[in-house]
Amino acid sequence: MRKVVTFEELKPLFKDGMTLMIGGFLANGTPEKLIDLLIELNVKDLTIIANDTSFPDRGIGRLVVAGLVKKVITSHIGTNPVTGKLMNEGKIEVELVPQGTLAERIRAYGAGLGGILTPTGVGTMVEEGKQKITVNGKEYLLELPLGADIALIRGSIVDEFGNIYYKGTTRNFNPIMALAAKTVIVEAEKIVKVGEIKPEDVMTPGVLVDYIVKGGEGDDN
Amino acid sequence: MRKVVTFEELKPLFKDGMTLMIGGFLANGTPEKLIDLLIELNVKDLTIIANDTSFPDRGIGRLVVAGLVKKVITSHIGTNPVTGKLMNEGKIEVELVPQGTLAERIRAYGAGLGGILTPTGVGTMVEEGKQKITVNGKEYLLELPLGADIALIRGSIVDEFGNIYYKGTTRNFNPIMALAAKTVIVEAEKIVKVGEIKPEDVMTPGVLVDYIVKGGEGDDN
Amino acid sequence: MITDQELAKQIIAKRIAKELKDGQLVNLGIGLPTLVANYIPEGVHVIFQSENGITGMGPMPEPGKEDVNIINAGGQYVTVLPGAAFFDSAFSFALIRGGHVDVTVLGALEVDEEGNLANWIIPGKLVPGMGGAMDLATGAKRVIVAMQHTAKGQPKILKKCRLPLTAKGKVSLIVTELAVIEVTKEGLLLKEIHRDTSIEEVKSLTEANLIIPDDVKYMDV
Amino acid sequence: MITDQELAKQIIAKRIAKELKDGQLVNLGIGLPTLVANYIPEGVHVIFQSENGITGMGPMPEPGKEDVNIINAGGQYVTVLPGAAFFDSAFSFALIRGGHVDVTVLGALEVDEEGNLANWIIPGKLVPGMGGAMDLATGAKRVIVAMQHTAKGQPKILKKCRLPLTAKGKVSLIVTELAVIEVTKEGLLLKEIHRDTSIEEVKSLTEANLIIPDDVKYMDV
Repeated sequence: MRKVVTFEELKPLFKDGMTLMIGGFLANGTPEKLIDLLIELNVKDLTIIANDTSFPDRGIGRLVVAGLVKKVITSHIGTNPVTGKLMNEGKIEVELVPQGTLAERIRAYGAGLGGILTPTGVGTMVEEGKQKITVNGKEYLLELPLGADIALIRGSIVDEFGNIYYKGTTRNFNPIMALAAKTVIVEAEKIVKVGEIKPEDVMTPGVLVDYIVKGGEGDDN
Repeated sequence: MRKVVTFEELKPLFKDGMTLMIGGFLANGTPEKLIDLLIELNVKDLTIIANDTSFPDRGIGRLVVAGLVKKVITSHIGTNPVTGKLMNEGKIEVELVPQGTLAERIRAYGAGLGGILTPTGVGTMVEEGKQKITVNGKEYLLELPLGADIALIRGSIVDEFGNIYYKGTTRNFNPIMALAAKTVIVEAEKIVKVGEIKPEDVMTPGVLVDYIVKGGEGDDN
Repeated sequence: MITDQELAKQIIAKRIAKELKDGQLVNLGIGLPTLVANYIPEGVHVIFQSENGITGMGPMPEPGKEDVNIINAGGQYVTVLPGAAFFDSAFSFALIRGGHVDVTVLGALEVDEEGNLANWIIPGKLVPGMGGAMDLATGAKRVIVAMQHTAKGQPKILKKCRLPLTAKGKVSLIVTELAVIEVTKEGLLLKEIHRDTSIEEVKSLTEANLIIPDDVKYMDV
Repeated sequence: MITDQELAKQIIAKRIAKELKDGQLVNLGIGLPTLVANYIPEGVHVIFQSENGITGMGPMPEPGKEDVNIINAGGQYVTVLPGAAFFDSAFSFALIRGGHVDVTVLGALEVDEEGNLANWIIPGKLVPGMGGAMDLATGAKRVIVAMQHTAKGQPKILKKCRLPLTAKGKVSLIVTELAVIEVTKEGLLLKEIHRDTSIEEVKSLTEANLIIPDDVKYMDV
């Protein structure tokens, strides 16, 4: 039941070819030290599920630049020209998903749903290959759940049981990713004793968290 | 943009035959003074969407006893014998929905989804009349969104813009109902100035709230 | 035979408590299952969920120390332990349906050879509604049925459930005051019996076929 | 013709700002739409959403006063105003897809007579991804396109979009530096033109058919 571990202890968890969810929105709320770890481990052929591929020198962007990524499932790659370049060279596969659909697909997996019907993407390229279902005369796309082997998330304040509080906009995809992976690792800006976060203030219950590591603070998170 | 109003000012909103969502779980987190108002107004033929019909002398149970309810869409009526009695007499229609499905249907409406696929209810009476969809070899029921004319919810601390903080287990269905009705009225245990609730602590953003009334406190909420 | 009802319930609760493992998230149904909390072995720390929105539920408060904002799914005031979290109903059932609850203990009217469960309705007689039971039975990783072996002398473990189902093929283990029975692909496997009964008596009080291995043990209660 | 790019953008932003009404929840896309925030008329209080998880977004912070935990959807540090709320991505897009956002202002590569919008991809050239644009265009109550009338002299308001769509038939209003055009069932209705252009010039720079009523007004900017 000891959840607070060292980065060293996490190393055996990562294997080539894994599917990872990584929290953050343009690196805001992304666990940078866990990214460091992946780069150090040089795990390859990763499939990354994340809102975006960030910038070349920050967050998920660094994994792309390091050549560790085989595929990204994401809503946006525009801020990281390396992703676009590798895609054009056929070196990385990019599956673009509307941001709200990405969030719902991750949540659906975490919530045990078989899928959700969304109006987003109807009449666009996004509908290709997807089942269309009409409800009350309106067309929807059936979008399927999205899960991962490991979710790497970042919390601002994390207690030793894994209860998480996120500051500001660092919350973004982190809470839903904590629901949607077999193993959940949180990088904490600050680790506190159990009981220091009010039960009302817990944004991700510790029952979802497997491991806690101490990250950096602020902008270098 | 003035949202804090008197109960008197709310009166014109309610009409016979309306569909109301009412927050709370066995009356915990139910806006009792808004229930008083409905009873005073004697609005009839209401369709009520709520987790349960509470107890005869509390919360939604009082509406049932007062004979204002034509139909309930709910997960549980066992704690209120009056609901069962009226149902057996053909005086009230009861649509029973698994609790998790009820929550997802309300959320789906609020989130603009056309429906969700759930494994809950497959192979039971609940699947009657519903579309079954197979995803990756597993059967799911397509459950449809559930919305209302008015949502009556209860907040522990509410600022004058309508941002809501819920204490303890009073949160339950309140946040999702705030997403799923044309008009949202919150009964506040305590009303505070804008800015007094930290943005991180807001559990229902004020943009979803139309009216705020001052309720009672504690157990008499 | 064990005729003392209270003793029977105690045996069941005590035996089920031994199934729980350190760190598990556990949801106990209303009634008999709730008693399991009284018998958790020393050194085992499980986290109790209440589907109205708690992880980390504690025991009942001392009289006079109730917090009116905190109830359990049965409507009783409860406490929360350090490390607890509150959340809304949609999230609570995301935990349940999404397989994040390790064990749920549910009462039953009937169970059968295929692991089917009936516990929410006796048509024409008792229609309390399913509450969260269908989601719990469908979504929890392990479903343990806690019930007395017979009702008014009639078997409750049947070849095939006659009452409407709560969930199809989801029960893992049946614990009564007389026996511990595992649901396997081959059928119901008798694992243990109480010292005050015999295999023959258990068979005579069970409608379903029981697979009787050579090493049926005595229940350790 | 208005050849000064900066002036063009200013005109567009200024004119769109006049469309916003007190109390509305508004989401401004990245780039040109962001400028709208600078021209909100006095006495009008709108609430800005940022899809990475804010309602109540404020202006950019003064240099040195950045909070590293608060960014907007463009990745820039922003402030929040009193009454703001933070939330996760699933909730943010529940607001967007669920019709809780009153107005979204989006840039465009092309729009057409049916209110179709293309703004997320130029196949083979530019593949940034749709980010939140598809959900915003699909879910917001009112979609206003903010764009310069032409690109390198070529019309962007077409009979039919040639680029892959972002959303089908969702645009309500098109505002360029030359004209304000409403999307109606009958087609594109020219409502206003800038003083420095003429109806003839607008027609010549527009590929789509324009319905020209008798009372075309001058833009009030």
